[in-house]
Parts: sequence; C-alpha cells; structure tokens
Amino acid sequence: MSFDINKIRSDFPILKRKINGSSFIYFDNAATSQKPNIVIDSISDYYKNYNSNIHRGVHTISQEATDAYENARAKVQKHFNVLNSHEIIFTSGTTHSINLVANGFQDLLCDKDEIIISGLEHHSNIVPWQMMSEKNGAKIKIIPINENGELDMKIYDNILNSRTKLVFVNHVSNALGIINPIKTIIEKAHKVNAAVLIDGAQACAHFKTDLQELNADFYTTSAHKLCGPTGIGMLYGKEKWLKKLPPYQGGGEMISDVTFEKTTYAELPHKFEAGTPNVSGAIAFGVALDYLNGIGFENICEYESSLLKYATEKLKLVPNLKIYGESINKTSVISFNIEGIHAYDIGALLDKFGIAVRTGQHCAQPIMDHFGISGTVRVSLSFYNTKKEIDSLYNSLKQTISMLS
Amino acid sequence: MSFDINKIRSDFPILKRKINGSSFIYFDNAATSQKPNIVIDSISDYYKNYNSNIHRGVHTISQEATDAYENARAKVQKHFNVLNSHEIIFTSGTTHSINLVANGFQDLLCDKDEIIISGLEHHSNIVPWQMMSEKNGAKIKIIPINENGELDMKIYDNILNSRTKLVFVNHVSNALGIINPIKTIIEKAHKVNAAVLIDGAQACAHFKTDLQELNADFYTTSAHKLCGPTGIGMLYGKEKWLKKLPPYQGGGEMISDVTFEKTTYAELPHKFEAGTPNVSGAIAFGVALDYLNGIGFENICEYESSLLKYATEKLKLVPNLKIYGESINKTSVISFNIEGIHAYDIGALLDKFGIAVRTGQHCAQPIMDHFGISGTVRVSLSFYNTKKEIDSLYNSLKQTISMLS
Amino acid sequence: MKIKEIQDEIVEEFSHFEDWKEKYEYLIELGNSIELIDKQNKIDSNLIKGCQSKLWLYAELQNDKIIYTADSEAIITKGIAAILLRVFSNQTAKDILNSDIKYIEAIGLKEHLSPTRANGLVSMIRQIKYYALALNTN
Amino acid sequence: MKIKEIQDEIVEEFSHFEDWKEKYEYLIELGNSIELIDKQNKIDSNLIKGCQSKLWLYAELQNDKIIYTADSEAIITKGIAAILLRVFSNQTAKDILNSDIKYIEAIGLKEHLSPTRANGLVSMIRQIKYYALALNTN
Ligand SMILES: Cc1ncc(COP(=O)(O)O)c(C=O)c1O
Ligand SMILES: Cc1ncc(COP(=O)(O)O)c(C=O)c1O
Repeated sequence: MSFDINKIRSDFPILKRKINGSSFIYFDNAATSQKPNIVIDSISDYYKNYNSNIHRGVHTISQEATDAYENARAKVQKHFNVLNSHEIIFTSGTTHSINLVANGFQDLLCDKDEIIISGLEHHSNIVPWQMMSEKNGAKIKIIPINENGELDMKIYDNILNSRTKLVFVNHVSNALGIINPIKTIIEKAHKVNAAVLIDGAQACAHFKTDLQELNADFYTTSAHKLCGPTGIGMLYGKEKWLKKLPPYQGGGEMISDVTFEKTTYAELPHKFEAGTPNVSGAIAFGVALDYLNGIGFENICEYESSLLKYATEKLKLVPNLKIYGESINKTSVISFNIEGIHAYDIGALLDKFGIAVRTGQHCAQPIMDHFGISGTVRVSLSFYNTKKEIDSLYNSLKQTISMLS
Repeated sequence: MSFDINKIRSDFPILKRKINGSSFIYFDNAATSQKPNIVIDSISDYYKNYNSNIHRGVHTISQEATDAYENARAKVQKHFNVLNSHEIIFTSGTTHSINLVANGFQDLLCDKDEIIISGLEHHSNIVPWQMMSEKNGAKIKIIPINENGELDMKIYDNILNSRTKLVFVNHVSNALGIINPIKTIIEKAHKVNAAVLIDGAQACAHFKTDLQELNADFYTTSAHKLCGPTGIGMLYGKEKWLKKLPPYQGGGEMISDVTFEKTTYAELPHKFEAGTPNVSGAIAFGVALDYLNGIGFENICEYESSLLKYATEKLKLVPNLKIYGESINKTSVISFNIEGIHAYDIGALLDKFGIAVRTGQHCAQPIMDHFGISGTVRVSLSFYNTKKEIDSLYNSLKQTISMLS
Repeated sequence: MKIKEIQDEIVEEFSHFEDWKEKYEYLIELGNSIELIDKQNKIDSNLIKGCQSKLWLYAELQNDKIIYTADSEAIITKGIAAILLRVFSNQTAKDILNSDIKYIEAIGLKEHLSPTRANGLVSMIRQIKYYALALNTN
Repeated sequence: MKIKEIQDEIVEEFSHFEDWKEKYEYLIELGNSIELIDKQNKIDSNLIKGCQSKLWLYAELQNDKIIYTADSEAIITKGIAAILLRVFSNQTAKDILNSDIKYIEAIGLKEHLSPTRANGLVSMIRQIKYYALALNTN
C-alpha cells in the first residue's frame, strides 16, 4: 500500500480546524492522538444501532454488542500476536492496567523482594509501585539514565539479582521519545526469574509489537494514544500470571458464584473485568487498530522516521535550542528548551500561531530533575503530520523567540 | 413542559430498529439505557473538534477539552445538588466507584469493626466488601429481605451498633426495582457514627436525588444507566471522607510531586482521578443529565409510574404469572416468572418477537436464593417506552407461553 | 445412519418451515423428545458452562459408539441439545471427531453459534468433541 | 488612582492593538516591568498553585494600602501578573474586595479566566483577594 498523506489527513476531521485564524497544527500526539472518522463513526453506530449491556443478555442487541466487544478483544489479540484471547484484559487505560498488576503483586511480594523501575518512567508507572511498596515492603530500585536520556544498562545488570521479582520499564519514554532496550531487559530479568511489565502507552501508535516474540509477562496500552477513544485500554498478561494475580475490582461479570458466605471468581478474562465495561470504547479501539493496520505500520514507521529526522534537523537550526534525549533509538518526540526562555512562554505563543505542543514536565518529574530543568517543550509527531507543518513550527518558533527575547 | 412521547422517541435512533422483522421494543433499561442523538452527537463533536488530553495543556484545544470536562463535573454537581465540585469524582462506573471506597476503607477498618450490607444488593456491591473484609477482617452483616423483597428494617435496627462503621445499600434494587428507605437508613446509621454509601445506579435514571438533603456520605452511579455512554460514572463523597480515604490508583493527574523517594498526592478531585480520564465520556454524561433535566424528572416520574402501573396490571392478567418484589415503593421494574416455564425460554422467544427483556439472576444471586428460584424475567421500563409496547409484550408473552406449554 | 446423512435429514426437515415460529415450535417438540440423562448423572460435574439455564451432558461408550444424553431446565436449550444429540449420539468417536457442524447454519440457527450465546450451544459442541476425544478407542 | 480608573486606562491601552501579536508583545513588556518580589519572600509558601511556571505572590500593608509584588519563571505569566498588580497594588483592602475583574474580559484575555488555565490567573486573583481579606484593617 502506498502512503497517501492527503487521503490520511482527510480521515481526521479535527485537522480542518482553525485556531486563532491559523490552520490548526497538532504536535501533542504523545498526550493523545486524534481520531479518524471511521473510529468516531463506530461509536455513533454502536449507540444508534446495537447499544446494550453485554454477556448476560439473551436478546438480539445484547448478543450483537457482546459479539462486537469480544471481536474487539480478538482484534487486539491478533494485533499483538497474543496466544489466547483471554490474556487480553480490557481496562480503562494504561494507568488502570498498571494499577491492576501492582495491586495484584501487593499480595505476592514481601519485604525481602525487590522490584526495578526505570528512571524514564511516566508517573503512572512509578506511583502504583510506591503505593504497593508501602503495603508489602518490597524495595524499589531504579535504573538511572545517562546524559542522552538512555537507561544505564550496566547499573541494570548490577541491581538485578535473585531477589528481583519484577521489572517495570516503558517501551518508549513519553517525555523524551526514547525506545528502551526492552528485549534485553526482559531476557536478563527472566534469567533471575523476575517478571517484566512493559508500559507500551507511547509505543503502540508508532510500531507493532509481537508479544509472543517479545516474551514480556505483562504489556499495557491506552487506546486514546493510538487513534482510539478515551476510557479504554488493555492489559496483556501471560495466562500463568493472570491466574496467579488476585482480582482487582469486585463486581458483576467477574464472579461465577456469589453468596454472602463465599464468592468464586469467574475465569479469565472476566475475573479482571468487573462491572459494565466500556463497550463502545472497546469496539472503537478495535476499529482504530484496523485503521492503523490498514495504513500499515511499516508505512507509518517509515514516514514518521523521515518526519522526525526532518524536524530534528530543522529545530537544530534554531539558535540556543537544546534537545533532551538525543538517542538514535527514538520515536516521534522532540523535547527541547531554548536557553533563557521558559517552556510555558513558548507553548503559549505557539498556541497563538495555531500550533499545539505540550510544555511542562510531561508527568515525568524524575527525568526533569535528572536534567535539572523544570520542564521542556515537547513536539510529538504522528503519521498525519507533514513537513509543511514542521516548517510552520520552525517559522513560528523563530517569531516566538524574537518576541520573547 | 409537556411530555411529548413522540418527540422523545424520535430522539432515540435505536428505537427505529427492526428485530426479526418486528419493531424493536426495548425493555432492558435496567441493564443499560438507550442514548438520545444529542448525547451521541456530543461524543462525535468532541472527537471532531476539540479532542485533547486535559489539565496539563496550555494549547487551545487542551483548554477547551479541560473546560468541557470540568463543566461536566459542574453539571453533575448541580444535578445532585452537591456542595463542592471536588466532591464529584469521575470514575469508569458504579463498580469502580464502589471499589474505590472499599479499597479506601481497607486501611480504615480493622477486625473489630462491622459493616452492614443489604440483602438486595447487586454483586458490585457485595464482592468489593468481601474482598475488603478478607484483608482487614471487618465483619459483614446483612439486612435480610422479606417475602415482598423489602428490607427488614427491624433486623437493621438490631444489627446496627457502635461497631458498625459503614452501611451499604442500593437506592433502588436492580433485580426487583424496589426503592429502599435510604433516608431512614442513613439517619439511623449516622446516630452510631457509621458512614453510608448509597449505590444509585438504578435510581438515577428515574428520579433526581438531592445529596445534601439525603445526607449520604457516598453516592455512586453509572452514566450508561441514565442515557449517557459506557465507561464513565461518578462517585460522590463528602469532602471529609474523600480527604480521609487514601488514593485508589496511582498515576498521572493524582500527584502533586513525584520523586523516587516520596510522592505527595494532588488535591481533590484529582487525587482519585489517576491517568487520562474518559474525557468524551464525562462530557456526554453531562449532556445526558441536561437532556433528562430538559424533559424534567417530575414528568419522567409521572409517566413512568403510569407505565409501571399499566404494565403490572396487564401482566397480572397472564395466568400463572408471579411477580417478585411487590412493594408499593418501586421504580420501573417488573421481575416475574411463569409457573413451569424457565425464564430463559421466555426471553429467547420474546426476542424473536423483537422484544428485549433480561432473564437470569440479574447479578443478584442472593436475592434469587432468597426466593428459591434460579432467575426471573425482568421487564424494565423507561420514559421512552409506551403502553402500546406493553400491549405488544402482553400479546407476545401469551403466544410465547402457548408455544412453551 | 452416518452423521452426514442425519444432518442432511435435519436440514431437509427444517427447510419446510416458513417462519421462526414453526421452527421454534419444532425445536420445542424436539426438546421434549430428547433422551434424558440418567438421574445419577445429572450432577454438577456434568454441567455445561456458559449457559443461562442449567444444562447437563453425559456420554458413555456402548459397543464402540458414544451415547450422549442431556437435560436442561429450559426447553429451547433442550431442543438445541436434541438436534446435536440426534446427530452425534450413537456414532463412533472417530466419526464424531471428523464431523463438522455446518448443518446448524443451514437450518438457520447460525445466530446460536456465537461463543457468547447464553444457551451454551458452542460449549456443548466443544464438550461433545472432548468426550469423543476421551472415549476414542482407536 | 482608583481601581476602576486604572482598569479603564488599561482597557483603553489594549484597545489600540490590532492583533494578538501586539497584545502579547505588550504583555511581555509589562512582564519585564513588574515590581519584583523581594528575594527573601520568593519562597515556596508564596507560590501560587495551578500554574505551570512557578509564580510567587507576596503582599504587605503600607499605610493602609496593600502592596503586592510577584515574580514568575515565565514572562507571559509575569505580564499577566503585572496587569493585575497595576490595578490592585497600592489600594485599600476594602477597595480590592469591592472590585471586579471585568476588565480582563474587556482587554481580550477572557480565555485566561478559565479556572483550569495553566497560567494561574484565576488562582492569582483569588490569592489577591485572600490577602485583602487577611490584611483588611477596617
Ligand atoms: C444496583 C446496581 N449497582 C451497581 C451496578 C453496576 O454498575 P456498573 O456495571 O455500571 O458498574 C448496577 C448495574 O448493573 C446496578 O444495577
Ligand atoms: C509512557 C506512558 N505511560 C503511561 C501513560 C498513562 O496512560 P493513561 O493516562 O492513558 O492511563 C502515558 C500517557 O500519558 C504514557 O505516556
């Protein structure tokens, strides 16, 4: 398939917006992606034609909704090449997925155990472990980052040992865009029998991951990061782990027998899907994966790489601009500062030019502390962005800087 | 405002469906409500025009999305007449809301404490407490139900004492439609300083509740039960309680400072809203409340009461039909069986006539055990249903029975 | 009769029905005629999962053939069991394992083939095949 | 000058701008001219919440009038602080408490009045009024 950027852009209604009189340019893709019509329409279609509570109904639309929901699960399973569909748990997003696992390990670990977190983590991947560690006393060790923002793998080797029970690393860092060497991290962790959770929130919009090949024990993502709606995400867990973990939330769907004396839990995946799920969200999540696979991840990768290269080179022409995290293993993120200017000022003025970037600490305060800065300007690209938009960014950024100097 | 049923029905696109050649009749409203166009369109509008991650962005659409999200919170606050907007927590639904509270009380209670649950509860309101009680040893006491399905308030008086720390009752029972005497329950509980959580999942579609007047400590609902989308709901908690409860999930938004040594939590409501919330869901939830308030809950109540009365009288004409839960305090639910016929057979054949009812135990196995039955046929009505539809139900039910006898 | 022949016979029978009512009336009739499971085998361990009404299935070997018996609280579920048992009961394990279930689609009950259906048809078929695997004497 | 007069003056000044660029250039100019907070008062307890760049606000009483000083890491935030301080600093607590902030809308910065804005304007206004309440000597 060829990559037709005009066709693709026409799929995204929001790209037609004007902001402050200018064409809208969206470079905040790492915060959330925009949605193509086909995804938006799948939500309307659900509510207009077959909205129903699922799993327990014998009537037609309940059956249709259940089938569509389970079909969405099968799409996620196929996309990530997962062995069993019941290893895919629908959650409300990555944060929920990670908390589910952290809550489960609360009972499985004790104060003799250690867990390892990378220094590149999003808050969602730090706080749940702190909360867990407060309860069971497990020690948290950190893989620090070097001046390029890469994980220091030597230190990883040093802190990994037979007490290590879990390793938590994001696939791609949201603050810097760095792709972590998760394959190596997983292999080494497995040698000491530690489980590995990979937070794929930032990776899944940019490339396809084969979870059987990767051999991670857990993997998470949020649909809103990959052209799907808010309020839905997934947790992949190996069957043996999902069976071991206690349920997270109690409620409908996740039980097979309830009496006031004793409750037996339902089988996977229902054990972890208490209550009425986000049915429309799951269906639209599936449609989003279809859409991305229709374009093809090879095409997306190739196009985004050339965009990233172009943008990096262009931005480097700006005087006094410093990029954080200049690894060669990067996805579509450029995090930078201009000497003597606060990121907020740049973001606020770029917005006036119709350009949306993110400023601040990107939910990754430890990384900012590492670089001794209070935040950055983050430009995050997607396959629906263009070089022309990058040119506009460059021009507006220069005007912004001259206004602020 | 007058109640124009034709206008109202035209707001709900799904009501135009045909099932198996017949007009679609939806009597499964207690499982989930159908959605008016205005709610469906608000979701498309969000994704087409201002989809963005919220709270941390300085750019225009992030601001628009944040305002719309917080405006939705204000609508919920106003609807339930809540004092502070930060007492409204957006969750993914009632199940999530209840688990959040149960998880919080895990740390606040010990094995000397007791909690009271009603015998009319949905599984969502039983299992989380069982899970909590397994951790902290708090005892669970039950308010049993009588032959009409009403709570035995004498026994409530007996089991309530100074060890009681929490009382959990649903406002309306989903299995039987019975409205519980929650005002009395709350007053009595407060006399012994117990907190009360009211599960409003089944109540909110039928009447408006003034939470300051009711004086409940916690109140929960799911948007999908009241013309809103799936994947979003709310937890109301009194400020003093929400401050006391520890956070539930860790992640973005819910922290104010994160280092690897120590994390301080953000203020209410953010403390309980970790991660990217269901932004489109919250906005559409607000629109659903607007829609219902536009019709007017007095009008809805009046219309639904007359429907319930009509349906009850009509169904009683069917030979060998037994209704469970014949309290006079009921909302729009009729739960019944026909002697000698299994509920599933009735549901399956009614579906062939285009009529959606629910069959089974309605996530309320203890109630079924109480009546010594394996399930019921549940007809649950909404303000968009009509007497004509009830006539169709009656006729189809008679044919169904004659086929099965 | 061979499995395929019985299936063709059933398809032929169902082809005469003009509407769903006739079809379901027949299904109910079949449900009433099903070879009921022996009381001693109507136990929890023989319950089929994923079914809203209780559904029991039992199998035993008689002269190299598998005899299936079933029961359910719901008559439609029993009817559905009946059109399975008529085909698969009293056949050899090998024939059962080699057979398909396309006839279910052909008689217009395809809707019941979704794995999420509350009548447990798919679970029942799976269980029938499990028994055939377990009791295979070749 | 009275609060209302200064507000009118600011509205008049802003009315000459033809586009957002001129307006923001002026805001930046104002930001550079703000009365900076004393170093000893630039402490965490004087930080305003809900602001992406650090923003300090301090107030003290001088002859019945409240003198506000502020500082921020970001110049636009400082500019916004400046148009508040020019109005409210050196006024009596009573006048401050009785004033409104309609002029913010009139100068076309209404977008900043959302309570969720990351520049903290709304929090700053609230803090200014809190100080006036606390330092009210009448
Ligand atoms: C009384 C009651 N409580 C709780 C729930 C659970 O709500 P949800 O599935 O939306 O979390 C329901 C809905 O089925 C209900 O009827
Ligand atoms: C790396 C990473 N992990 C976790 C998250 C949290 O995802 P969500 O907010 O969808 O739960 C994000 C998104 O902000 C992220 O970028």
